[in-house]
Amino acid sequence: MTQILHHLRGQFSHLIVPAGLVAVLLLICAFRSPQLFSAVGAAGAILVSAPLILAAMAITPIAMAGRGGVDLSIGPAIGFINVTIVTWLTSWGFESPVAVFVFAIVVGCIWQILLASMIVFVRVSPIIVSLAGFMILSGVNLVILPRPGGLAPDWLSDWGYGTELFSPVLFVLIAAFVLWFLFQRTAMFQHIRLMGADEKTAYTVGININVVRFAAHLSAGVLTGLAAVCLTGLIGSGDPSQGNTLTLQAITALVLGGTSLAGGRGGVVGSILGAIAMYLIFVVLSSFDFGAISGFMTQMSYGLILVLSLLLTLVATRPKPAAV
Amino acid sequence: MPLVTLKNISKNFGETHALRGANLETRLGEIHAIVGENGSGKSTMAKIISGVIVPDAGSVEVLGVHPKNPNDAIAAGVSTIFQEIMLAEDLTVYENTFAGSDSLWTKKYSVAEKRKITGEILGRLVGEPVNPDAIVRTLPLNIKQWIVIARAILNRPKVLIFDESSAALDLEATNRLHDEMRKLRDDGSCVILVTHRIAELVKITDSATVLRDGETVGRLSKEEITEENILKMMSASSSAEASTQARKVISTEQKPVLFVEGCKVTPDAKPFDFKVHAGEIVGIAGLDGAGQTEFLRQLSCIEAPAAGQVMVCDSSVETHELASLAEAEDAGITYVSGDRKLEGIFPNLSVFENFGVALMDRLTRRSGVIARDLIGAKLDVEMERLAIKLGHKSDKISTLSGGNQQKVLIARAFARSPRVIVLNDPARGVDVGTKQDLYKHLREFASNGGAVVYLSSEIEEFYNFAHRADVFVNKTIFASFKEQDINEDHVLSAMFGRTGHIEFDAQVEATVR
Amino acid sequence: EGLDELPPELAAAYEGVDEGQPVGPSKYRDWTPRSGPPWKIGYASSYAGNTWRAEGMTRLMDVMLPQYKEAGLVSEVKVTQSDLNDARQIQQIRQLVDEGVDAIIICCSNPVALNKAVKYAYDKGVVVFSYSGYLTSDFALNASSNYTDGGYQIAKALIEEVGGKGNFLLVSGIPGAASSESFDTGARRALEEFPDAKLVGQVAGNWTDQVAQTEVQKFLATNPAKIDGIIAQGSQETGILKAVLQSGRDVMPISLAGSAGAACYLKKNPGWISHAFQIWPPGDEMELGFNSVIRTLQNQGPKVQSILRPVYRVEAADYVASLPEDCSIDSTAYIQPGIDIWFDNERAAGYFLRPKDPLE
Amino acid sequence: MDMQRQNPLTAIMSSDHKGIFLGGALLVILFSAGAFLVEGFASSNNIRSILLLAAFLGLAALGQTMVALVGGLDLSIPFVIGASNILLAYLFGTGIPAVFCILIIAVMGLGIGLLNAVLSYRLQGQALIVTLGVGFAVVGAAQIFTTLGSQYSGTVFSEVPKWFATIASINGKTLGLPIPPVVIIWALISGLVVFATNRMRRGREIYAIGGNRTAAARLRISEFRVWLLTYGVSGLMASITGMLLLGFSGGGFAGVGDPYLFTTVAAVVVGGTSLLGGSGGYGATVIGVLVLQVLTSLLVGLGLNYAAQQTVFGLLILPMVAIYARTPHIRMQI
Ligand SMILES: Nc1ncnc2c1ncn2[C@@H]1O[C@H](COP(=O)(O)OP(=O)(O)OP(=O)(O)O)[C@@H](O)[C@H]1O
Ligand SMILES: Nc1ncnc2c1ncn2[C@@H]1O[C@H](COP(=O)(O)OP(=O)(O)OP(=O)(O)O)[C@@H](O)[C@H]1O
Ligand SMILES: [Mg+2]
Ligand SMILES: [Mg+2]
Repeated sequence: MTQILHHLRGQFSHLIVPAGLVAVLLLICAFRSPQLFSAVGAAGAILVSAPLILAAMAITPIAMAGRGGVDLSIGPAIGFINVTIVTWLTSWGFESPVAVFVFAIVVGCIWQILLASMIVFVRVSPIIVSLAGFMILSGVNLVILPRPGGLAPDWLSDWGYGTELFSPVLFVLIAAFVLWFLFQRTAMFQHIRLMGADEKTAYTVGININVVRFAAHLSAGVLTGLAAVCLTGLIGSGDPSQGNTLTLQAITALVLGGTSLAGGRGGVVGSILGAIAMYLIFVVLSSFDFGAISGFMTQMSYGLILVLSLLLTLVATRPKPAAV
Repeated sequence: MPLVTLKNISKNFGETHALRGANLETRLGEIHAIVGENGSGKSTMAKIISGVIVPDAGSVEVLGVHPKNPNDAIAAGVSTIFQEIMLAEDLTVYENTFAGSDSLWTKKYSVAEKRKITGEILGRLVGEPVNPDAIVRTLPLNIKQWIVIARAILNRPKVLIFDESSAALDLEATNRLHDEMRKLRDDGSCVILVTHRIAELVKITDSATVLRDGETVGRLSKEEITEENILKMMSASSSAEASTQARKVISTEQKPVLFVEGCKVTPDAKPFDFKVHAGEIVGIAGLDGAGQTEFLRQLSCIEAPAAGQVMVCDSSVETHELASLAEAEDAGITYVSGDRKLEGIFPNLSVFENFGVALMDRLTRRSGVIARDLIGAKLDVEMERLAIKLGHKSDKISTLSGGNQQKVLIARAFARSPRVIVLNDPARGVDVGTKQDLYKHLREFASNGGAVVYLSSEIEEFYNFAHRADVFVNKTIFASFKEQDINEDHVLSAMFGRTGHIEFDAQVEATVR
Repeated sequence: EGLDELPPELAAAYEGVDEGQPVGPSKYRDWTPRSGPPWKIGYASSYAGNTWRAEGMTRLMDVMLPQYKEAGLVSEVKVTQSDLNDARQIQQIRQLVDEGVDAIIICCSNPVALNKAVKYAYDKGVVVFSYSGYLTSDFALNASSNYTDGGYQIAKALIEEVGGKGNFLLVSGIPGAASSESFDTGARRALEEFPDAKLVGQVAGNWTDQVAQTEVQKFLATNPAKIDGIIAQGSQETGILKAVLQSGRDVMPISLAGSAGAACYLKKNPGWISHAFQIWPPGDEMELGFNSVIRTLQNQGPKVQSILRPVYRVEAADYVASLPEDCSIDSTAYIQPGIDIWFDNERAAGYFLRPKDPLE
Repeated sequence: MDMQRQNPLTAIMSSDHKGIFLGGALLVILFSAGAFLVEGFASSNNIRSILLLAAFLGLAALGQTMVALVGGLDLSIPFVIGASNILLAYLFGTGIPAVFCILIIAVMGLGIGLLNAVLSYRLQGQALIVTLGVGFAVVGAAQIFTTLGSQYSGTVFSEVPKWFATIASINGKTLGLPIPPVVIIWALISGLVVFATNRMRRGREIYAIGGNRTAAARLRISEFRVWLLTYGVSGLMASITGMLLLGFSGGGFAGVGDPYLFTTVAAVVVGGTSLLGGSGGYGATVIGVLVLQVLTSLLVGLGLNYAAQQTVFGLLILPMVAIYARTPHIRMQI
């Protein structure tokens, strides 16, 4: 029994800080911003935080797959799907939900396949591939849609109203969680973990690591597509640069969620908690009125909270074992 | 019908010819050894059989297939334990044991099964229970080695390759490993063994292939496998002049250079004293986990002992405490790690840099500029002395064979001109010729007034070499033998905590009488 | 309804308005807030960090707020800032609504992304007013100059100033922000009218002198061709001027629209350019927006979705008159026409169905 | 086992320095293409402006290179640049002698770097986000500081001393030569840094830590000290860049650093320094900086806008890195 407890603690110790952070922030919200706990408030929260939650989920399997893989291109990739939905897809006359979802997911997957191919076949390190991807797509997005505009299909932009708790956004999120949960139970998921923890071991025990890396990227691609649909629903239009800001936010959520960019620790639950924590940080900060210095105050407090939570992670997770 | 046939294999790494027209043939139900000097191509050959490396020329047939990647080989029934221990350190023991046992999408075993089987098999191999949920990073090297072995034998392979798998194991564990090998052989598998432990070879192999500079120089049958034969074939020049060089007699009247009194390796261990004199070579032995590794680290001030203080005596009068690694280094105590990959080499740097980095603190001009010429000169000397084989000094150290990397590390330690050199199993993975070079070198060092503390997992290493051997049992020095008493019987029974038939006075006077 | 009800001289200001800007009848023609006065007002700003926004903030916090508090109309103004992040601005708007503000002022954002948040506010009885840049939502109100016309007039006057031909550089604001895009649309329209006027480049100055300076410097350094004039959105002409001075080129005409630094150069070099424009004096624009919000809350009934004020052109001598002799090119102040010219009660009355002075 | 004498070309291609050679070759090609395609490209004015902008990027990327050598990334660089920029402008306005103002900001930059070091030393693997958090906090605090009690909001104007502006302005002259002093300063610093990292003890320690921290610890190389050194240099160089940018533009603006977030990383990567630590160096980054800057100038000259430039940068990184910094095949790593 104690062994199982110990095992559980080992498995979930990285979640202590993000879960604690979310709990503390919720508590502050209960005083500062109680509307959050109404159905409408919650609906708004889900609506606004969904793109970030999904983006943070999307980069998790890639981070897990090792080689220091941080997908810097996630933001522009979401932006790319967003601008192409409102420009290309609508101009082709495809506006049905099926078309939009299929398009978003397929484009997300194609992009991730491109990244994975560069990593696997050209053997450029993942962070560099994704940096290049970040630059390429942020340029391409501006070429496709030089300024914010365009209109999302009506059914999609209606999501942005967000007063119903059981909204399509919630269902997309639930679908993503369920998909992830199922994926986590496959052998493939174990292979991704193994490859991320030690690629040489995975290779020598006969796992086809190339296929595994593609699988990690494909799962990221699906989530990228879902994130893009939710972002499009939120802003009801296309915006070539909104996606870009998601990159750093998603990585921050990932790290706040206890995933180490150095590999070996973390998971998608942490990323989700991290994303929720980031949303709540902004809710709490917006509940104060800092007047003329409001933006700067937010920026500074946000930075301080980031550093503090990371320091807490250090305290909460076991100290690193002495090197042999 | 041969199981593994390698014909005329050549493999180049850049300008290095690792194998040139090498051959190998093994059959069912035999234990076959591949022997050769460091860098002679043994591991390369093992990797070719396991599909990791595809040769540039020649034909490979393993169990009827031509493996192009590990998967081909594994599917055909090959399991390999590589020289480097392949483990995902951040995952659990059972995940590592069952790594690769599931197919790409579907699972073959449930987690419960995996944990249960892991517990059973490791319990049997290690000889004590191992928690299947432990994170591998927290385990000692020998357990890690066993996990890899467990993984390899899990699926009852037809061809099983051990590339220096006993190097991290102690004597008793090696015997258990040999039992496993024999069992596999008797079940009709073929075991291919790469080892530098000649005794091991003589004891359990049925046939052997000898490599020299990437070429097969011969195949020996069971009767032909003798130390003499193997050594003769391995190197062109016979370097195996068993050295019976006279050693200096150590005067114990003198103050020891390095000593600890009332040392406790762990808080609940029995305290003991330890000293080493100038000119003395002290061997350290013990079974895995008996505390000798920790002791070595404490002696060289990498960690502090649980009790007791490491003392150094400079210029034979003043003694003072050593409190940190820096102080130990300043006092001339140098540690050579047994884990080359983790705490030895800088894989991204050249051989020159790997060597020079240890000398930067003394061979740096007042301006802060490193004296590369002086370092280069030192390296030349050490390369000559230890017969380090390499292309250019500017080549990355990671392109050297394991044994040669080890030699660079030892050279690095000597170059610091220490007073005491503490070595943690330095000959692990080093070929016989080089071992002799190393002993010679250490003996010279000792006769010039240096002191040597030498941990080894092979008792044979101490014969004709150490002035004294201290045997650890249960985190304390259980027995201490002076040089004429060092032999397999004594040391081995002491390692198991038996006093045997020799009289000795445990811990009363733990130095040479 | 709507535009037709405006007095003709006000309706004229809608000439050439940005296609995206809604000018239909407003949804607030007969609308009362959920409570008050005093009202609580939210200010959801998208960006801070340039002198223009700072100047607007100063007018709001130091001049208007005390006035309106005194009059018992406003209890507090709460400011949030989203750093050009739409999702965050949406969250802040919704949060302000949930916290019970009666009206929300928005500045210079993406014209489409906030629409559903605006609808959310409207349904909860909160009016959303965008100043200096419009929102496309039917439930939002907008108050500013006609920036497309501003861009058109400013560009046209500059091209004419250099003889109707030559190479021109366009310095935009923040790409994607409504007012910036409106201006550029107008400026391009003017350029099309002069076949010999060539647009050789466009850079984004983010309405921030330092950004504009860096961008223009980079442009001038890598474009050896002669530049005959720089068409610039306001609040950055000082930076542009400095870039030109640094480049060592002769100073070509640069459109002036309110920055005191560049105006000072004009004062010291009379004849450099013959006129200037006012399209977005920061304090006055803020006051225009705030004043309109209060009127709407007072059930004065705005006639049209967008309250558009005509562009204001000043002759050089008048423009620099208020500057002291020892003015500095480094000044960050603004020359503003003042609310009496910009949006006095008389002018305001034309846009509302039941006008009265809000402070009375 | 046989080692033949290598011919010079293969020696270069197999050495650690091949990135520098290839980058240098690319630089020559790009420059020739520019001179051929864009009128006035090879003019002294254009070269001067390329060098000037390269100097800013180069100075900012110095710290990024050092940090990358130990396997980290310093995301606080753009924020420290911005904070130093507005704070220096603010200090100039207070009447404190200019030299002191500069010293104060330099010390502040160094301090932030050291803080980054202390925090990320314990939080390795999270260094990316630690530095981002520190960056946000610093720039937020700096803006609050300059905003409170003044009309400024993220921007500060004040009289920049003439001599200071000359250092970083395009018309600046060095000893009568028509080269902005900051370019010369950058060249000197580059030479010094390249020498120090290759030939001096503290420099080699960075590589040792980047290669194998445990092994380095056994050789008494203090990882913490190396961390302090690299992040400290990074903070200091970022603040110096921020101050020079004030000289360049004449007005303080917290956002001046923003373009340096990904471009410093891009310069490091294009140069050929691995982001995983242990290999590469500042010499490579200098080449990377020049390549990026010459390319920008070429693209601007060809009439490409910012968006297209970004795309071309991205497209350039991949083949560059693919040529000289490919990860060895997994087979070769076993
Ligand atoms: N990946 C590689 N890249 C470059 N050279 C290599 C590589 N692997 C092996 N070599 C070289 O090939 C030769 C044979 O190496 P191999 O590892 O097979 O030797 P070995 O017989 O196993 O030696 P040891 O007893 O030291 O383990 C050596 O000279 C080594 O330096
Ligand atoms: N990296 C590590 N992290 C945590 N614990 C460790 C580590 N290395 C060793 N230990 C612990 O220290 C103890 C001794 O380990 P080790 O096997 O090195 O002992 P030893 O007496 O030196 O054995 P050997 O005969 O192999 O040299 C073990 O119980 C192990 O749990
Ligand atoms: Mg080997
Ligand atoms: Mg051991």
